[in-house]
Amino acid sequence: MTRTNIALLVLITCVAALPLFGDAYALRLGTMACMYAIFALSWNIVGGFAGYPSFATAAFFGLGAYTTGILMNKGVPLTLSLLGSLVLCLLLAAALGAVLLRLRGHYFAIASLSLVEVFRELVNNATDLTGGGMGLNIPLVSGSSVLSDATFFFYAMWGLLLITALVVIAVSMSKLGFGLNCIRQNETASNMVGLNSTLYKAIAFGLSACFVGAAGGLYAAWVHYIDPSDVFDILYSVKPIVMALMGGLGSPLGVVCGAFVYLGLEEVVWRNYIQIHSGVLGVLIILLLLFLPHGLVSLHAGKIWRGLTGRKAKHV
Amino acid sequence: MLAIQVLINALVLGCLYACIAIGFSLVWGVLNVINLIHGSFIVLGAYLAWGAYNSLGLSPWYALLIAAPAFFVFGYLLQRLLLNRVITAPVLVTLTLTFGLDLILNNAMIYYFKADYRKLILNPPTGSISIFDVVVPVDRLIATASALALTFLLYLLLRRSKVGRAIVAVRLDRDAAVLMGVDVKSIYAIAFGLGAALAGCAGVLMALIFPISPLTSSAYLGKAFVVCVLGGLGSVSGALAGGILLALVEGVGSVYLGPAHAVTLSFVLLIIFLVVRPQGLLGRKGFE
Amino acid sequence: MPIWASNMHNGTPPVADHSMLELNGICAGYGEIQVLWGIDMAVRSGEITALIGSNGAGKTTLMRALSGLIPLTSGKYVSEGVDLSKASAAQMLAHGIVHVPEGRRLFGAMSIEDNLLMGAYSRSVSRSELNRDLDRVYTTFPKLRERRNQAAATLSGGEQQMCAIGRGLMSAPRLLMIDELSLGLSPLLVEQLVAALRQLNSEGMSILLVEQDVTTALDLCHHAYIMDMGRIVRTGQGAELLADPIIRDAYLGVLED
Amino acid sequence: TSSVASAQDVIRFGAPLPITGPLAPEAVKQQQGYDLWAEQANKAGGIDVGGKKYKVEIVYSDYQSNTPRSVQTTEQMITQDKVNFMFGPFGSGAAKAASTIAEKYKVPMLAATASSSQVYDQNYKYLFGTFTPNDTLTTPLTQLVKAKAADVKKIAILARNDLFPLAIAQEMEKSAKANGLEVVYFEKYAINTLDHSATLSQIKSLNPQWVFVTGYTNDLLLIRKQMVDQQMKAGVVTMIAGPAYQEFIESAGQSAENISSASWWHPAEQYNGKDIFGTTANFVKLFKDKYKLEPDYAHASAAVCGALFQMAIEKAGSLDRDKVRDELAKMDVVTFWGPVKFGANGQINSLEPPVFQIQAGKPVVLFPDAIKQGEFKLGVN
Amino acid sequence: MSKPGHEILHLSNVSRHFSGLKALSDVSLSVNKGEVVGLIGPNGAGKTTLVNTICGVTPASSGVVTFDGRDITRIKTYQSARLGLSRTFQIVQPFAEFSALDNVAAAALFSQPGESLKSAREAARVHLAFVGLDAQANQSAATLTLAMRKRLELAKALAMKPKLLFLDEVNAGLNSAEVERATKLIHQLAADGITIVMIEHLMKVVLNVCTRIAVLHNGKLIADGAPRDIIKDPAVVDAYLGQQYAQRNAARG
Ligand SMILES: Nc1ncnc2c1ncn2[C@@H]1O[C@H](COP(=O)(O)OP(=O)(O)OP(=O)(O)O)[C@@H](O)[C@H]1O
Ligand SMILES: Nc1ncnc2c1ncn2[C@@H]1O[C@H](COP(=O)(O)OP(=O)(O)OP(=O)(O)O)[C@@H](O)[C@H]1O
Ligand SMILES: [Mg+2]
Ligand SMILES: [Mg+2]
Repeated sequence: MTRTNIALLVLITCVAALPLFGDAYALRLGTMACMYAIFALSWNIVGGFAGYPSFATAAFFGLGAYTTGILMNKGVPLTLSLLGSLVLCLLLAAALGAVLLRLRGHYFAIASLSLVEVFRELVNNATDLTGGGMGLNIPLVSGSSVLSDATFFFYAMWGLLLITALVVIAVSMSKLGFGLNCIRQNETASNMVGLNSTLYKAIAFGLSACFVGAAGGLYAAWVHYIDPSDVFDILYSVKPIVMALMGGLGSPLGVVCGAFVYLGLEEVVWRNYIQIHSGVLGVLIILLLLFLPHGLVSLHAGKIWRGLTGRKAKHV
Repeated sequence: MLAIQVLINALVLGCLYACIAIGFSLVWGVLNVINLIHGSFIVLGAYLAWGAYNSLGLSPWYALLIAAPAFFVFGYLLQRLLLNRVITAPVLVTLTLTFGLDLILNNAMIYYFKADYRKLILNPPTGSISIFDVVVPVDRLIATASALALTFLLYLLLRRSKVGRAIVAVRLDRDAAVLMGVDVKSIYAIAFGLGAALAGCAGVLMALIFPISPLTSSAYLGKAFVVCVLGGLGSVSGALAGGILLALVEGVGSVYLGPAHAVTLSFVLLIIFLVVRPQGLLGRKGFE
Repeated sequence: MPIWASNMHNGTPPVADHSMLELNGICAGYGEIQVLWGIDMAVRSGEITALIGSNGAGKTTLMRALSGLIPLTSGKYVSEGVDLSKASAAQMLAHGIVHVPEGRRLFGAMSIEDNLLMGAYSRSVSRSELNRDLDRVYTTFPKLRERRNQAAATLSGGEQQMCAIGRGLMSAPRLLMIDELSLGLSPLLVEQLVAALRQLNSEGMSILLVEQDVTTALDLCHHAYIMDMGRIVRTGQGAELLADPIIRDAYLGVLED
Repeated sequence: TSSVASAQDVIRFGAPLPITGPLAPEAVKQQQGYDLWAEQANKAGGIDVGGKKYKVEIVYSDYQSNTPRSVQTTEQMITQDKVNFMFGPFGSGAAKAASTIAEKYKVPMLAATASSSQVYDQNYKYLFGTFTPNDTLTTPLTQLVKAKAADVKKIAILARNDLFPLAIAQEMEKSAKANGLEVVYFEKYAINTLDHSATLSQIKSLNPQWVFVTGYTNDLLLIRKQMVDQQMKAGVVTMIAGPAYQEFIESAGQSAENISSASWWHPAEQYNGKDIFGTTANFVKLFKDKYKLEPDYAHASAAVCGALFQMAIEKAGSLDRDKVRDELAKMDVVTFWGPVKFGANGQINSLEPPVFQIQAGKPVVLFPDAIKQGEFKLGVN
Repeated sequence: MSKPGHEILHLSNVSRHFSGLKALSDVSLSVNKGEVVGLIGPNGAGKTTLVNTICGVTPASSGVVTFDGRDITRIKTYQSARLGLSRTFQIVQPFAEFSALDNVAAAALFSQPGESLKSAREAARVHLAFVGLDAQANQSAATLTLAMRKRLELAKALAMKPKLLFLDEVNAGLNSAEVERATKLIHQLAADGITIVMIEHLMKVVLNVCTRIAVLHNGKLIADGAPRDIIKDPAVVDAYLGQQYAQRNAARG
């Protein structure tokens, strides 16, 4: 295992200590942070390793949320419902991936983005099952205190993050990870050396969707009420990408750091600049892109200087 | 009768969609940048028309003459000073950059104009023409005509002019274009400026028809996406074809399936198009 | 009337010993990697000059430096009395120095004709003059006329090479630099190209070419430079080098055709 | 978020608002209502709690029109900003989601803009709302139309696919059917719809005498304009909530004429309240002085929420959340908003919402008879 | 060397169009095990397209391709690679960010089922050494010169343990001495029993290594036979070699 992967696991382990220090609100933030870290890590499988800029995170997040929500309303216990979300997203994404991942670059980005729209409208119009625009209530797991409830969901999300991280690390060291890397660099050549790129991409897309789906399910159980425009919010797709860029594309440690740093920034800005917080966030994103183009992971190396001066080997 | 009415509606609306999409398509096709700020540019253009009409009494036709150069300069500078720094970076970087820019511009508009809706009401109103039972609003007709004119101008520029060819060349192979003596940075800036100018003009025209608010920017952006893919990236005539196709699908879909499904339908169509014919209706094969 | 003379000196052939290029101690490279270590070289007006050397010697790098694609780290680069050491690609082009790069670098989605027109991008000439020049390229490479509206990316390797050279010619160069002239071309086409270059040269155009087929190169050129490890190791007249046993050993091999 | 005065003599209220995002216009209205109340309360020295005066301080935050954020910010206000009481976020969806947090922490929450019964059917103890159920708007409307326009037989209903607009459209469908009208068209439109021309052409071809549309102000403005463009005429055109808002009337101009609507409150009402604002007329005057515009029901509901909290706290004589909650549950009082009494589920059940119509550019109340200002006019061109 | 009846590749009436353009028309060709077939023809004749069609990159519009007795007309690219068909690209296609070593390792890894990354890298070293790139093993492919990338292509193709190897202009851009070295490599491969189809414009190489030559022109097969006969074939001279070449050749005897 590489040093950065070990660092990633250490980082995640440290996060587990949060309930020792924080109140319920801190736990809520922690839960959100874990959730976004799951998104960013998942996105990294298809966006970072395979180089396909996916905007489908929100689609599978929403799908997972609704699957769990509906199952729980039918009396299925939480864990089973989550498993249901996970498996459904895995299979559906793999199937869709086999078709959509024939597209490259921007075209794929748009197709994955439209998935969000299509899923949202489908859920919106399947009123009998999902409540449509009226939203869906998820039964309260009653009887627990505020803090124990918060702690439960925090650890549940954290656990999911840990599993995601382990899977991502395993992928990065495996033949699958190597293959995805090949696909990113040159797909024609990948096929030519005997790599079944359709299969690999489908697996990658499935993997990148299943944990997001499970996180969606957990989220639904946590907030008790979901509606289509909330869980199929395109920002769930955009933010993981910003996080991954901030942290450093392709590096699991980087994207998790990116997620934490981004959420921290967002929280601080949101609290302090009520009227102009999104503008301030925009400024921060731009500054980061301009001055840290290779993400936070580049900080440790001497690359910062290059990043600042923009001096790069020019290859024609 | 209903069928004819829906058809006419779709034709007119399709031209408006094309107008919304064309600058976006240009920037995407040429700079390879998905310009998320496009929707906000359109809204800004609409505010410009609204302001010019309400405070200066300037009719939207004159506002077009102001919007085009003003937005061109704005876009030009934005590209020169900011986007050019990351233009060679991967797709996602430029996308995120425009995302950040959009956050800023949209927030600024909300802050300055507030989020409530405004409406540009021409006095006297232009009304509608009706032939037999088919009705066409005059303002839409005018906007359509202007949209067609703008589209045609852009087409000429790209196809016939040297700058147009340079724009395409830069998009295809930056370094080779340098070898041809093209000043890449300024071509980028010109293309982005053109995109912005088209967005601004589209905004002026939209102000005649749709309520104005910073919040509509995402709806415009969504349409631009779909039209652009349906029609073919960077293709001017494609944008027109894509716009009309989208409007037709939406119109027919909303009559037969209900308006809520019209949107779903358009996105399903989009995905199908992407998978079977990524180059779009009129896009040329071999692109990307 | 010279064919490619749109901006040549009133049709009178330039004085033969006048230097088109004069390089003095040129160094260049990519980032931290230095590739060229002090190149001294002269390309005389109206001559064909060949640059040969083994793979990785730095020929392509030198051409890139000469056309302004990569900056010089040191050295002096003068062309006809004008110092171009710091000039940009556009300035080089304005000076009449045109580079047909290795790997063709065509505009893939553009038609052949648009590619050719791009070659004339930095010239300010009338449309009719452009058409005349286009016609000449098409006469030199009839295949291109046949396919004028086909996207360049879908051309075969050889067709792309023709298009690239055609594009270079459209810039009305005074010095045409061609990297890997015969790469991937059929023998017949190489023959035709060589003839075309001779013709161009006889009309006064200076040519600097990189060519792996040493026999063809030395046969064609007036003057040749041999590069190794980023340095010029030998220079002389083509025929003279062809007879040099050391050269024969290193570059010609024993395969006979 | 806010300047912290000495913590002793301040009561802090949390108000999550959708300051950015699609609901932003609503945030402005709510904030204006809350601010007006806070200003009045503080001008009078503050809220009297067992003889001691407490200043009112409202902590605002932006939940970006995003329901999860509204939940997050509610929790943040309760645990971090230590607010004493909560106002609900805008609309039914967010109020419903955020109320679970208030319930968990046992903080009384007054929702100013949540009408759908689904919000209250969770039987939470700490949630109260000042909007009556949706059918209290549609029933009087239908009856009025039945009474005044006997030839209205066919109705077309077009609703935004969103919690509140959809719920109210469904109520309309029910009450239309109950009153013997034929519903010839009932469809939802997607949230970001940019153009309605095909839908309207279809409705036109069905020749309904009553067109009933729900949506946000921008939707309604757009639909109204396209109706005019399509030269669509109908005996009755009802839009909810558009005509209740001044900005709709202004932007729609001539085309707003004769459009009918119903809402929970109207400035023409004439209540004589026990709350800090007293009469409805006084509230309208104070509001106009401060903001130079005519208040609508959204402004008023926000203000009355503050006034209700004030009354409950003063009556409880304590800041204890449970005591204040009990006072709210027991409340039975007249305010400038109307008589206030909450049902067992927390939703108000004492209001009789007015029906009104735009006539000569002004909203004119048609029902209830007590405050009636004019007669129902037929024909919308 | 060729054993009749031991046919490894067979094309019957293969055609391929690109929207109107007929890049290949009715090409029938067979290759026997152990042969080194030269495929020549003017630029744009359809040579690369032929290889692409056989490997499944641009499947045939009509016609049948069989490999080792198996119909592979509609095969996916990656499947053909696993069957033992490998090729080099005329326009080189490296994994630009990978080191030369990983480039070759990828080929070894994915073409053989059950290969591990570690053993693939070991195998890659051998192949890199074979093409003389061992010194550049850890250099990223983007920084290699064109000639090196060509050799890298060859190493990748070899790492796939091919039965049938297509070489698309591997010698282009090499100088004579290097061509000579490459020729030796090809001889060695042929000696190892790999069947080779090479596309080449350097006639001296073609004549030196090929046991048979097939000539394409405008998508049609215009000649197929022994090298000696082919270079005298007037149709080939006209379309491809040129009169000058023919004269020189004749002069040499
Ligand atoms: N973009 C680059 N970044 C770093 N090093 C490079 C780059 N391009 C080339 N090099 C190195 O520079 C040296 C010279 O390369 P160059 O391409 O100039 O050689 P060449 O003489 O043209 O060879 P060939 O005959 O193969 O074309 C080589 O060692 C090569 O590895
Ligand atoms: N994807 C494509 N779309 C359209 N035309 C194509 C495509 N690929 C190849 N062609 C055309 O098919 C013909 C054959 O091309 P091919 O690349 O096979 O030639 P080739 O024989 O390999 O030539 P060269 O020796 O120059 O490499 C050419 O005219 C080329 O323009
Ligand atoms: Mg070279
Ligand atoms: Mg070829």
